[in-house]
Amino acid sequence: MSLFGGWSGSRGSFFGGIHPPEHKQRTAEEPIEVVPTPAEVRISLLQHLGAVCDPLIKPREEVHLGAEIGRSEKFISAPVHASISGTAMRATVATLPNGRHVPVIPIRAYETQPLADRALYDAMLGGSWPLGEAEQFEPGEIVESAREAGLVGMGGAAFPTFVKLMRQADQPVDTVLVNGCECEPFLTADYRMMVEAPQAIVAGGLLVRRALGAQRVLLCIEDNKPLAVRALREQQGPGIEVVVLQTKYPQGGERQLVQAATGRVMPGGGLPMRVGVAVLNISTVAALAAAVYRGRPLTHRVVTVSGGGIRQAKNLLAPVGTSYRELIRLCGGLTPDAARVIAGGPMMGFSFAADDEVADKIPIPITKGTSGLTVLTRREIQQAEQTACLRCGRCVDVCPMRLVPTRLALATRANRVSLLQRYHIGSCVECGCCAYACPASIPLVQLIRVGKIQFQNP
Amino acid sequence: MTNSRKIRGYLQQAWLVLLLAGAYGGALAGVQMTLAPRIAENRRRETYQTIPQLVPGADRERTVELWISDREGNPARVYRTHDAEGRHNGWVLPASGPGFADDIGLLIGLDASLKKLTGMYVLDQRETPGLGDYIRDADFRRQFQGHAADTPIEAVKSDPQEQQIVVLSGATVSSSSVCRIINTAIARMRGPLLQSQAAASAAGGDAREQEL
Amino acid sequence: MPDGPTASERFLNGILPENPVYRQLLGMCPVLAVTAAMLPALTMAAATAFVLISANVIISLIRGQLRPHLRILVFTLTIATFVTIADRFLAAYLYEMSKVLGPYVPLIIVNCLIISRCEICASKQTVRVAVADAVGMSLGFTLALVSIATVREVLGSGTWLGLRVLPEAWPNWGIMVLPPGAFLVLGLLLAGVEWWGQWRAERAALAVASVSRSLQGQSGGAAREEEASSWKA
Amino acid sequence: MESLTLLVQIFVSAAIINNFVLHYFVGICPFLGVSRRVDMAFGMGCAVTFVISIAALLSWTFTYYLLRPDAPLPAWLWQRAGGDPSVAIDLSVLSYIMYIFVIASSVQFVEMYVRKFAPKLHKSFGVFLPLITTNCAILFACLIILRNLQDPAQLWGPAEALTLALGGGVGFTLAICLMAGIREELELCDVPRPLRGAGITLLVAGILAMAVMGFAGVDQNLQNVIDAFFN
Amino acid sequence: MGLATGDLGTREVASRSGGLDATTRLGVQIAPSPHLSDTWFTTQRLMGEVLIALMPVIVMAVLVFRWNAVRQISLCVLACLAAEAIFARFRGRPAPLHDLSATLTGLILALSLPWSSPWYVPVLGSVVAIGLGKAAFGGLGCNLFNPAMVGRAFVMLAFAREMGASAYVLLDSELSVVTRATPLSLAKQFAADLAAGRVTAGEAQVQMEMAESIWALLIGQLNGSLGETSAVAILFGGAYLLIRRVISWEIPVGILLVSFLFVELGHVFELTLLGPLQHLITGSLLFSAFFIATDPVTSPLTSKGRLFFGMGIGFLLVVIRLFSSYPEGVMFAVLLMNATVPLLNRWTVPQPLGGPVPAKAGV
Repeated sequence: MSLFGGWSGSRGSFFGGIHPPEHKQRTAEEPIEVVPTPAEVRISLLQHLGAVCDPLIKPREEVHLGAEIGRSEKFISAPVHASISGTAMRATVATLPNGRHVPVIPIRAYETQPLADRALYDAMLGGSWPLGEAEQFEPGEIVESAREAGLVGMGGAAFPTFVKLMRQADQPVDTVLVNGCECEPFLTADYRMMVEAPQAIVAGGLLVRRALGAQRVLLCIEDNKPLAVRALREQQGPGIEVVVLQTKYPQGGERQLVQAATGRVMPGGGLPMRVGVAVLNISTVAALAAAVYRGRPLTHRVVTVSGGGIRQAKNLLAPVGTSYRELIRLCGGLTPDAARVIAGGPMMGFSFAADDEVADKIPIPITKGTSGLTVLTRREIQQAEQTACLRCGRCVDVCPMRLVPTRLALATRANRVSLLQRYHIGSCVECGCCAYACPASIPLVQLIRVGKIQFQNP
Repeated sequence: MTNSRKIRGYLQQAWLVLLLAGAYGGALAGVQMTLAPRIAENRRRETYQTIPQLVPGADRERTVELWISDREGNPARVYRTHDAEGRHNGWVLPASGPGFADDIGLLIGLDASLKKLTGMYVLDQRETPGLGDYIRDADFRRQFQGHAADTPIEAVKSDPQEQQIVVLSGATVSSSSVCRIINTAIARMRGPLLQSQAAASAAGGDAREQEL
Repeated sequence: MPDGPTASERFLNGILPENPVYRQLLGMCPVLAVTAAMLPALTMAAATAFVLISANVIISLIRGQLRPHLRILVFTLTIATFVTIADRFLAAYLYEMSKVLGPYVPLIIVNCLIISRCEICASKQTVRVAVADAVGMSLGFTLALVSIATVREVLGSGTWLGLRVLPEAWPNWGIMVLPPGAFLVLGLLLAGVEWWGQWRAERAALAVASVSRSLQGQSGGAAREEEASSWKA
Repeated sequence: MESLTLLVQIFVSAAIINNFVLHYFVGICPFLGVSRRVDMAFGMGCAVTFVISIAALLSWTFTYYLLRPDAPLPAWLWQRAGGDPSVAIDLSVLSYIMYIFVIASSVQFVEMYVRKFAPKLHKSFGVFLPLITTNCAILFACLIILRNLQDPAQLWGPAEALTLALGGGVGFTLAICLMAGIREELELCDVPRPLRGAGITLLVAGILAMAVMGFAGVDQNLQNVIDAFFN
Repeated sequence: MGLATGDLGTREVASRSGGLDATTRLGVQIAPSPHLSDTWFTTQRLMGEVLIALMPVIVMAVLVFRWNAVRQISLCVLACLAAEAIFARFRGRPAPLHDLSATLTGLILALSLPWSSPWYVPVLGSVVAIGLGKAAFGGLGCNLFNPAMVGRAFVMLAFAREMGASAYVLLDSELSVVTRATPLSLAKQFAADLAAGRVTAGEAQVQMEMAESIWALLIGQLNGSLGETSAVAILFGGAYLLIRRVISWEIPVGILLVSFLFVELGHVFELTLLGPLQHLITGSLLFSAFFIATDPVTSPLTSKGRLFFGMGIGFLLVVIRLFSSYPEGVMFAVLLMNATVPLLNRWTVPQPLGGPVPAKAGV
């Protein structure tokens, strides 16, 4: 925490940012545990940004692990696959933690599953991965595999991966960034992946490089994860190298990562492609390797269940569609002082009602983009009393997008749309740094979200 | 033809304005005629009232207003004072200049030979109430009496020497402004006044008669 | 025209309900500049009243002959003439006071109060109404000047109209006779008048509201509950 | 040199210490009315500075040659017409009427000129021009010039008149722009209801007036220093 | 890091209509992200840290001015707290006394007063500071002008005699420190002597140095407002604030740098007898640089803006010290620059990373 921290924008770091307590030690040493097949999974037909899939199966139809159960003809979409073997039920609607109502297909599990426990782990992540064979594939093949496997960004955004892998003649990509920063407190899912399956990640990275025709792959890791750095360094080869970045939230943010790792600055509102960069999460990259080399669609993912409100924090390899309730149950349930259940990390995740009454009626399923489940205790979410804005400028100092959050919040309160424009509301990524740092405990992110709505519908 | 119609059109439109302008002009002329002497008298009285204070022994009624060109050739008003017997005994110079808040207007009394300051009076001021406006006080004004008129006067905080006065506490600017105005005014008028005196005495006649 | 306010209404309006300073924010310049003490304030009020009444009378007399595009010209000419008369008069008979008031007497010419009364009232009404209006407005203006001057003189010098009202030990607040004091006092008095108006309006509204609230109380609660439940989904 | 330092003094005094708005209270109406947006305030300030300069030069000309007690033109005409040369002609009673017409016509003239030759400029501050006629700052500048021309002892030249006007205009612009910024800020604040609008504006003006009082004496000391430097 | 903003929208409207912290069911709360906050650093803590940093200054004030300092400080703090409570009552709100801001205002006001001012000066100053400086704008966070400086300027202009240079000096006092004029008044006087040609530059310089050695200025055995006697005490407090990151470095650096440069310039042209270093450690320059100008509420938001703000104060301060009739100009400079803060904020809106989002791209 240097005195001049606010000014730093050098390589390896970015402007602004905060240093929340990491809380990762609780699960960092917990090996990935395979979830026993749940009795029922509810697979959302919308796991990604883009169009909703149409169901491909009828109620009562029998499906097997990896069978395609939904797809869409729209371009920006990704098919969904059955994550367990069982009987499909009638589609219903579930509300995801982000508030979206989506159609889900419940699948009742068979007694016996083709893959479980260690076998499942080995099939998904274990074993050895071919590191030198990426060049054998045509770029188009890789893209097609990614599309068929239903790959989406697993860092949270859930953007269909194959779109990122397609070469654009006018915007060639020379650098692939594999994002292993995992800057959210508590979460260690990506960390465990890096420690346990570095080969899969490197193999996947090389596939991305092949698909995009890029020169190099940079595996970006924060300097608080030395084990992961070592594991990946052992696998690094020509065209693929590990880059160690400063530990700072939101190092894993796309714009911040691009700036920190390559020194390039993405233009406002533009994609990384504009500066010749592609950014993929390490889990996504590993899933790509599984799709290409082992023909496995994306059906399982690693989820960290942590926080002071969980009895036994764990890293779990869970089928997509497992309910959060199930995950909580597997981790020994909630402690009595659990106060907030959050899908994702505490900085950007969505809190939702996970108490027994609601969860029993409508179990909320995890999706491909769910990286963790954080349960915070009353003490952890404790906030100072909200006071008036002191204009101390801390939010300005920490904003990684160089905005003036307090202005945006005040303008929102006063409903002044012209000010929202002047202070560039459109650039806010809602990373939460400002609200974290605010000594007056003003819900800045919240107000800015409201401001965005005011701005769009003045 | 068209011209005359145009003129008639204008007249139709503007007769009221012209009429009013005429009426108002007349009214103002009347006001000016009636009140101008009175206003001039007010101004004169304001100055003349203080003359006995400024030049000891001066007779208010025998004071003469003169216009003399200053050092740079601009006309300036001065008062030549006489005692009860009609002997020339001093000069009064009106002067003004910037003070703390606004212009300060002063009257400066000098002896007949222009060697000594005999008094100072504040005509106009808008200095800080309770602070700078104490320049009007007799105590402050008395300090100026008796200083030589050929060297500048300055304001000091304490221990006044020759040609020095003590500033009002807390109102340095007002006090030094007064000094500055006095110095400037004397510097501007001393030469011309001495010249006119010399001319008058050379002519041997009564200066008063000449100037009138 | 007969529908407009009557002469007596206009007279009363000017004093408080449409007070030129507190309600219409007109003629602020002299209100701030000459209110360091009561005497100049009263003199200024009298001068303004003289100009306002005279101008209103003249404009009202010639209102039938006014051409729209020459209207403002006539107003300005009239006002400037009367201001000149007032200015000379003060210089002749109240010389000391005219020196204190300085440029603020001629500035009456551009006092928006006068031209707005000529425009709004005098150019459309009979002489009687115009005079009543002008007198009312003048009284309102005087009231404003006097109120501010009272505060400033009492706090700033411990006197009122030159008479000592506070004990000799009173430390004079010099700032009150300085420009900042003028702004602060007018600002606070303005807020006071505003607060009084709001308080009265609220009290009037309260009587109406208490009836309707007793009727609507229940349904309002139900609506809130409904709203809350709709978000639960 | 002396005249130049006098100009410096006049300018600094009019722009800051004896600021037209914050010290002499002239131009309060636009100060309260137009100071809601910074860009509008700046436009108004520019328009006032422009008009005040023109009006000052014009009224100086009229006053010097026509209206002051010893003005040359009326005396010359009077004598040409065969009047008694010992009778002093004093037209100063007409000064106020003259000024108000000078101001009104210079506003008209400026508006016509700007509309014709600088339409872009007209777009940005043309709307303020008609409002300026009743801005007392301009008449006030004319009156100050009159005061300094009535006393033959310190006759102002056109340069002094123009400097006063520019200083006054700059000071007005400064005050109104600061106030506009503050008022924009206050819209985001929870100002007590009775104070909203004119009340808080006046209080802020009071604080600003306190702040500029701290500069009292700067104009003269600056003048002294420059004088001393050149001597 | 991606966001489904459209979805957030409906939820946020929902939670907004039900208050910002939405629903609580069976002990599990739903609230918008982020779910963590820096609980160490709060408004109260911010003010508390400044209070801690003020301790050395207060101790020095009490050591030098004895019970005079105790009297001024307690009067100001009590009056500020009372005023805060009363004005909060006017608006029917609970008095926010525990946020310590009123206490801080009272302390800073007290430390900027001369030791001799009669009781009504601190009391009226406090009431004006809280009433006009803070409550009129809508309370803490809305005050555009530094409340303590508003109060100080008000009493300065209201009671010119009780606050002027003569208020600092009492020749036959038991406190030896108050028998001499304040360093800045002395400097003005010597400068006048020099300008009048009564002394040569060298003599004046010697006189000045005799009167106030740099050592005395640093340690603080000399006359002045309560809080400005010891430069070392202020530097300690300032360093504490900087290290704890309570204040940003831009404002003190801006003030000190610019005033140093301009005083040096003035010194070269013999406008002032004190050298730049002496100017920095006399009067309330240091105190304002660390404690007054850095008030977060009344200084700009962005770091560029803060730098300009500091530089502006430094410049105006030197102008007032060298040219105006006041020996010290901190409060006027601070108030004037406070007025420019909205404009500075407007002009220093930073460009977002990578430039603003083009209008077509949407939010």
